[in-house]
Amino acid sequence: MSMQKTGFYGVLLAIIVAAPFLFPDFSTQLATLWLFIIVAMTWDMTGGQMGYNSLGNIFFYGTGMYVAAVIAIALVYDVGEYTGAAGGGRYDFTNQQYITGFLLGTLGAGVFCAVSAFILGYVLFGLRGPYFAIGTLGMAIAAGELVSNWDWVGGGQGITLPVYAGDFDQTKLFIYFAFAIVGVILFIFLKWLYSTRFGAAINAVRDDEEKAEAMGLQTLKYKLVTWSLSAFFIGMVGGISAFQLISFEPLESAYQTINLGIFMVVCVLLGGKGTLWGPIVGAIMFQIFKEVTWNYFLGWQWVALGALIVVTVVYFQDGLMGWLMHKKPEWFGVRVESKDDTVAEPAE
Amino acid sequence: MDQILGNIDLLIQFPVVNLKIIIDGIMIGALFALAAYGLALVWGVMNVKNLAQGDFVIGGGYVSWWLATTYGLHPLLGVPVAFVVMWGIGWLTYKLVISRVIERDLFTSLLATFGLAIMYAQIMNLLFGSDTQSLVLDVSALGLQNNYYFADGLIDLPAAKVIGVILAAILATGVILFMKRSRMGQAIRATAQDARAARVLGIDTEKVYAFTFSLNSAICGAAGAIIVMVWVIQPFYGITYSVRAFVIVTAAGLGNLPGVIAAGLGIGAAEQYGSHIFGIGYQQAIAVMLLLAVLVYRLLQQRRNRQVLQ
Amino acid sequence: MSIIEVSGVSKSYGGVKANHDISMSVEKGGITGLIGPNGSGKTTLFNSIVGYHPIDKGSIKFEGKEISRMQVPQIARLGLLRTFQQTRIYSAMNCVDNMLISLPIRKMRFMDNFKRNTPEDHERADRLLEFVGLYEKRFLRAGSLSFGQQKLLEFAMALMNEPTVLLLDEPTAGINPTLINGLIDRLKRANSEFGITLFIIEHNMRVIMNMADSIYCLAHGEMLASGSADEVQNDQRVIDAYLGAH
Amino acid sequence: MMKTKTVSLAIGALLASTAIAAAADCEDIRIGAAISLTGKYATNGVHTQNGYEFAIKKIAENGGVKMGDKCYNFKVTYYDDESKGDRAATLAERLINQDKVQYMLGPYSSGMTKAIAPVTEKYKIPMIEAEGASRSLFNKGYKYLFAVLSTSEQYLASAVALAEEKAKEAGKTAADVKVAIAVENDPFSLDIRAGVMEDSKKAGMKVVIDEKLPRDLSDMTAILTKVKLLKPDLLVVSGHSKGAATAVRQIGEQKIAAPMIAMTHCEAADVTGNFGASANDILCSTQWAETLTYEDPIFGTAANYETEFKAAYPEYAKKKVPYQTAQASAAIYVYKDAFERAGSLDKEKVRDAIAATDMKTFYGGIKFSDAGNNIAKPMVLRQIQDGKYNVVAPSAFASHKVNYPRKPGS
Repeated sequence: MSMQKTGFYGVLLAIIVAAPFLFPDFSTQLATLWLFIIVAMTWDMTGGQMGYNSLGNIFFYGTGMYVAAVIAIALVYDVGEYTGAAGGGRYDFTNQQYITGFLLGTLGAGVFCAVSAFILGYVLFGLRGPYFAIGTLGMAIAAGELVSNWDWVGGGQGITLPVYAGDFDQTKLFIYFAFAIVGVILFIFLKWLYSTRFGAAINAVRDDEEKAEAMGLQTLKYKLVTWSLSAFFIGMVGGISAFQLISFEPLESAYQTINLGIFMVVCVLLGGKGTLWGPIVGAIMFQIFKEVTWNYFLGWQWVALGALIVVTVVYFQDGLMGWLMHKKPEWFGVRVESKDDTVAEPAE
Repeated sequence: MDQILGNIDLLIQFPVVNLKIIIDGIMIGALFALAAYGLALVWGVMNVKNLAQGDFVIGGGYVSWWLATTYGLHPLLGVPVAFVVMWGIGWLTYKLVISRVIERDLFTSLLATFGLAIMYAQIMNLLFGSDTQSLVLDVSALGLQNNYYFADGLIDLPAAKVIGVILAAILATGVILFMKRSRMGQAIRATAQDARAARVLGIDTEKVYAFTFSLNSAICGAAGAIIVMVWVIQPFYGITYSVRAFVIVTAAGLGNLPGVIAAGLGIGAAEQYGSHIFGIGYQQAIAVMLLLAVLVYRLLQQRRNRQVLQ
Repeated sequence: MSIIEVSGVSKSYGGVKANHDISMSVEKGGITGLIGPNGSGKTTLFNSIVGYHPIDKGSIKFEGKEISRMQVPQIARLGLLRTFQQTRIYSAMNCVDNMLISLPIRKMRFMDNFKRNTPEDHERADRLLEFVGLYEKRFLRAGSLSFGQQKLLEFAMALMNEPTVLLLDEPTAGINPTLINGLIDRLKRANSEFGITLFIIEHNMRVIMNMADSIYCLAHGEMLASGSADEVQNDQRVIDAYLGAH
Repeated sequence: MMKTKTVSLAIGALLASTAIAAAADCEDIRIGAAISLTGKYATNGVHTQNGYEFAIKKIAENGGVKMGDKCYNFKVTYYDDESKGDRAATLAERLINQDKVQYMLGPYSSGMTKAIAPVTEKYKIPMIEAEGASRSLFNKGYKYLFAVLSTSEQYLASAVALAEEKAKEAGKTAADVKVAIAVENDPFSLDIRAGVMEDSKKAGMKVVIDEKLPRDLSDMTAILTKVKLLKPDLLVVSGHSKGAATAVRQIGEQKIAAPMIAMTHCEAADVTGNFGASANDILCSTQWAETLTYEDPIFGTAANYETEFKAAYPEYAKKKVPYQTAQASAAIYVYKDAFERAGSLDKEKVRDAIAATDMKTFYGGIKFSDAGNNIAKPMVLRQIQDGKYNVVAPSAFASHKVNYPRKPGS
C-alpha cells in the first residue's frame, strides 16, 4: 500500500472511531448509517457484482433479528414463555447474560442466515432476471407473513428484548461500534474478495452467465457462496438491530420489505452498482436525503422517496461512481483507446 | 393444528360451504384477473413489469369514491369514469416515466414502477386520508334486492358483487374484442410479437406503447371502481393487488388471455379455500406461497429442458 | 479413437425435425468438420452436444460417458468447450481479465478461487493473447474491440481453459476475409501444438477443406455424407445440397 | 377531503393565533411526539394529534400552565412514525438527542408505544401516553411511562360478563356460551384477544373461532361463514378502524345473526355514519363517552368537550368524537397538572409529580399505579341502538338496557 493510501485509510479509521464521541447526539443516526452502508454493500455483492438483483435480501435482516433475539432469550428463559407473557411476569437479564446473548445471538444470526441462503439459493438461483427479483421478494413477504402467525416467537406482537441495565451512553457506543466493526470487516473482506479469482468469476456471471457456464464455471456454486456470504453479514446486522431497537415486530420492523428492503437497492443505485465504494457513497447520500425529507417534508417524504427511486432508476442508473467511471475512466485504471485505433484490425 | 382439522371438518359437514367458497373465490378472482390481464398486456407488449399495478386499482377506486361522496355520482357510473380518469393518469405515467424504461434491462422497470407505487400510495393518502373507504351500491331502485340469500342464508349474493362480476366480464370481453378486431389492437399484438418488425411495417410503436399502458391503467381503474363497491379500499392496499397480478401472470404465462382469466379465478378460489382452512391471517402468505410454488414448478419444467427461467 | 460419439440423435422443434437420427464421431486429437447449408441442423446438433437443450432420442457420449442429460456447465467441466457463433466475451472487462477468468478452474480445488492469479497465470494469458495477435490490445475493454478481434479473444479464452475438445461454431463468420488464413493457421497450431481436438462447424467450404481430417455434411437435418475432405468435396449429393438442386 | 383538511388547518391556525394572543407572555414547554400520520395507523394517529392540539389550545386559552408567577404553553414537535416501530424508536431518540425535548407524548397504538418506551426509559424522559393499552407495556418495570387509559384486557371484559349473564337468564350455564374471536395480528388487538380468552376461560366458555385478521384486511367473509356455521353466542372483533369498518359492513351484508357482537373502534371508524343499520345493536367498548358525567374546570363536562372539539374540528361534525381524541387531550391535561404541582421544569420532579397524579377530568379519574397505568377509570361498553351510542355497561354508568339478542337493523 502506498503512503497516500495508508494515510487515507488511517484518517478514515480515525473518523470512524471518533465520530460517536464528536457527535454523541447523532450516534443513533450514525449507527443507522452503518446499517445502510452494510446492507448496501451486501446487496451489491449479488446485485452489483454478480448481476442477481434480489428484492428479498431483507429476509436475512428480519431472520437475523429473530434468530439473534431467540438465541439471546433461549440462553436464559423458555422462548415460548417469554414471548407469550403479554399480561404478566418479568424477565430480567443480568449484564453478563445480555452480553453473552448479544454476541452469540448476532453470530448465530449470521450463521443461520448464511445456511438458509445456501439452501434457498438452490431453488431461487434457477430463476433469472426479473423472476429472481420477484421470487426473492416473494420469499421475504412470505417469511414475514408466516413469522407474524408464529406464536412461539410472539406472532404479531413481536419480541421485546431486555434493556441493558448498564450505563446508557455505553450501550449507545456499544451498538455503534458493533455496527462499525462489522462494516469495517465487511469492507476489508470485500476489498480482498473482489481481488481474487472468485471476484472475477462472479463478475463473469454478471456479464454473461451463459458464457461463464460454457467456460465450465460452476455458476451455481459461486452464486450460492456469494449469497451466503452476503446473508451472513446481513444476518449479523439484523441481530445487532434487534438489540438496538429492543422491541420489534415482524411485518414493519423485521421483514420490512418496502422500507429497508428497497432502500438498500436504492443506496447501491445512487452510489453505483458493482463498485466497492459505490454502495458506501450511495448509503451516505441516501441517508442524508432521507433525513432531510423526513425532517422538512413531513407527510411528503414518501412521495419524495418514490420520486428519488424513479429518477435514480430512470435517469441515473449508473450512480455516482458509474458516472465518474464514465467521465474519468483513468481514475479507475480503465484504458480506452482513441477512436481511430479501434478500427484497425490486428496486424498479421 | 386442531383448528385446521376443524375447519376441514366444516367443509365436509356442510358441503354447501364449498359452493360458497367457490362463488366468493370467483368473484374475487374475476377482479384479480382484470388487474392481471392489464399486467400481462404491458409485460407482453412492452416488457414492463409494473409493480404499481395495484395502485392503479386503488386509484380507480378513489376516483369513483370521491365523485360519489362529493358529487353524488352513482357508483355504477363511477366505473366508466374511473376508466377514463385512470386512462389519463396511465398516459401521464407513461410519458413521464415508463417511456424511458422500455427496452432497458428488466430490473429497471421493476424498480422504477416500485418507486411509482410508493409515490402513488402516498399521494392518495395525502389526498383522501388513510381511512378505509367503500361505497354502498343501492339497487333497490331497479327493482332488485341488495342481497340474495340461498341455503338458509349460508350463501349470500350481494347484488353489488354480482354486478361487479358482470361488469368485469363485460370489460374483459370488450378488451378482447378490441384486441382482436380493431386496428389498434392488431398493432398492439404485432408490436408484442416483434417490435422491430412492427416498426418496419410502419406501426408507430411509441403510440402503441402509450396506448397499451394507458389501457392497462384504465382497466385497473375500472376494476378499482368495482372493488370499492364490493370490498373496501385504502391508500396502502395496492400491494395486495400487485402481488395477486404477478402470481396470476407468472402462473398463466404471457399472451395467454384465457390462461390469465382461468388462473385469476383459480387463485381467487385457492385463496378463499386457504383462508377458510388456515385462517384469513394467512391470506397474503397463501398468495405469495402460490407465487413461489408456480415459480418452482416452472423452474423444474425448464430444468427438464436444460433451460432456466428468465 | 473417437472422443465424441453421437448415435441416433433426433431433435425436433414443434413439428420441425431439426435433427433426425444423426450418428457421427469425433476422433481424438484430430480436426473434425461439420458442414451443411443454412438450416441443415448444424447448430442444433452442436447445441445438443454441449447441453443447451434436451434431445428427443439417441445418445451422446464424451470419452465414453453419456452426456445427453447433463447441464451445460457440467459438460463444459468435462473439458468439452464451445465458442459461440455470435461471439460471447465479457465486454465490460479488459482482455487480460477475460483471459484470467477463463482459467481452467475445473482443474483446481474450490478454495483456489480465493487466491489471486499467479504471475504464471498472467504470463500464460499474455502468451495466448500474443498467439492470437491481441497482445497490444490486452488492456482495452473487450467490448471496444472489433468483431473479428472479439472472435480471436474468444478463441484465446477457450485455449486458456485447456479444453480436451473445442467446438467452434463458424469461427470465420463475419471475419474480414484477409484474416481468415491467419485464423486457420492458428486453429491448426492449436490442434498440433496444444493437442486440442477441434470440432468445427463451418459454412465456408474452403476453410474447412483446408483443415479438417474428416468432415460430416448435414442437410435437412439428416446426415448426408461423411469422409475425408476430398471424399466429401467430390460427393455429388453434397454439391447438390449446397447448390440447392435436388 | 383535501378541502376539509385545509379548512381545518386554516381554522386551527386561526385558533392558534388567537390562543397566542391570549397567553402571549407565556414561554414554551416543548414536548416531543412521534405520531402515525401515514401507514396503517394513520386514521387514529390523526385523531390523536388532533386531541393533543385541541387540549394545548384550550389550556393556552385558560392562561396556560401556571408555575409561580410564570406561565407556559405547550408546544409539541411532531414526527411521522409511519406506523412503524423501528421508525418510532429512531424518532424518539432524535426528539430527545437532537431536538432536546425533556418530555414526551405517546404515539398511537400499543405497538408504537412498545417501541418508544424503552428509549424514553433509557433517557429517563417522562412519557404520558394515551393510546397504548397493551398490558405488556406495564410489566417491564418502566418508571417513566404513564398511561391515562385503561389497559386492553378491560376493553371487552364487560361484554364477556354480559354474555354470561344473558346465558344464565336463559337458564343456561356459561359453559354453553360459544365465543368467536377475530382480531388483528398486532399488539393491541392480540392483547384484547388475550383478555377475552382469559375471561371466557375463567367463566368456562368455549372459544369456537379464534382467527387473526391480516393487516391489509378487505374481506372477512371466511370468518363470517364460520360464524354462520358454528353459531357462536358472542362474536368479538378488534382490528382498529379498518377492522371495525370491514366487520360491520360484512355483518350487515351477510346477515350475521350472532346474538351478541362486540367490537372496538366503532366511533373511530364511524360505523353508524358509514353503514347505518348494519351497525345496529353492536356493542362497542370505549375508554370514554361524551354522555358520562365526568367534569373538570378546563374542558367542562364530557359533553362540553365533544361540542367544543367539533366546533374546532368541523370534519368531526357528523360523527362521534372518538375516545382516542379525548384521551389524547387528557394526557396533555395531566402534564399541565403535573407541571403546576411540580412547580419546576426539572424532569425528575415532573416525573414524581406525574406519578402522584390523582385528578378528575372530563375523561374520567386519573391515578397511576406503580406500573404506570391508570387505575381510576373504568372502561364502558356502549351499544349502538337506532344509530345512537348508549352506555349499557358497567351498571354504574348504564343509561340504557342492553338489547339482547341483537336485532340487525333494517
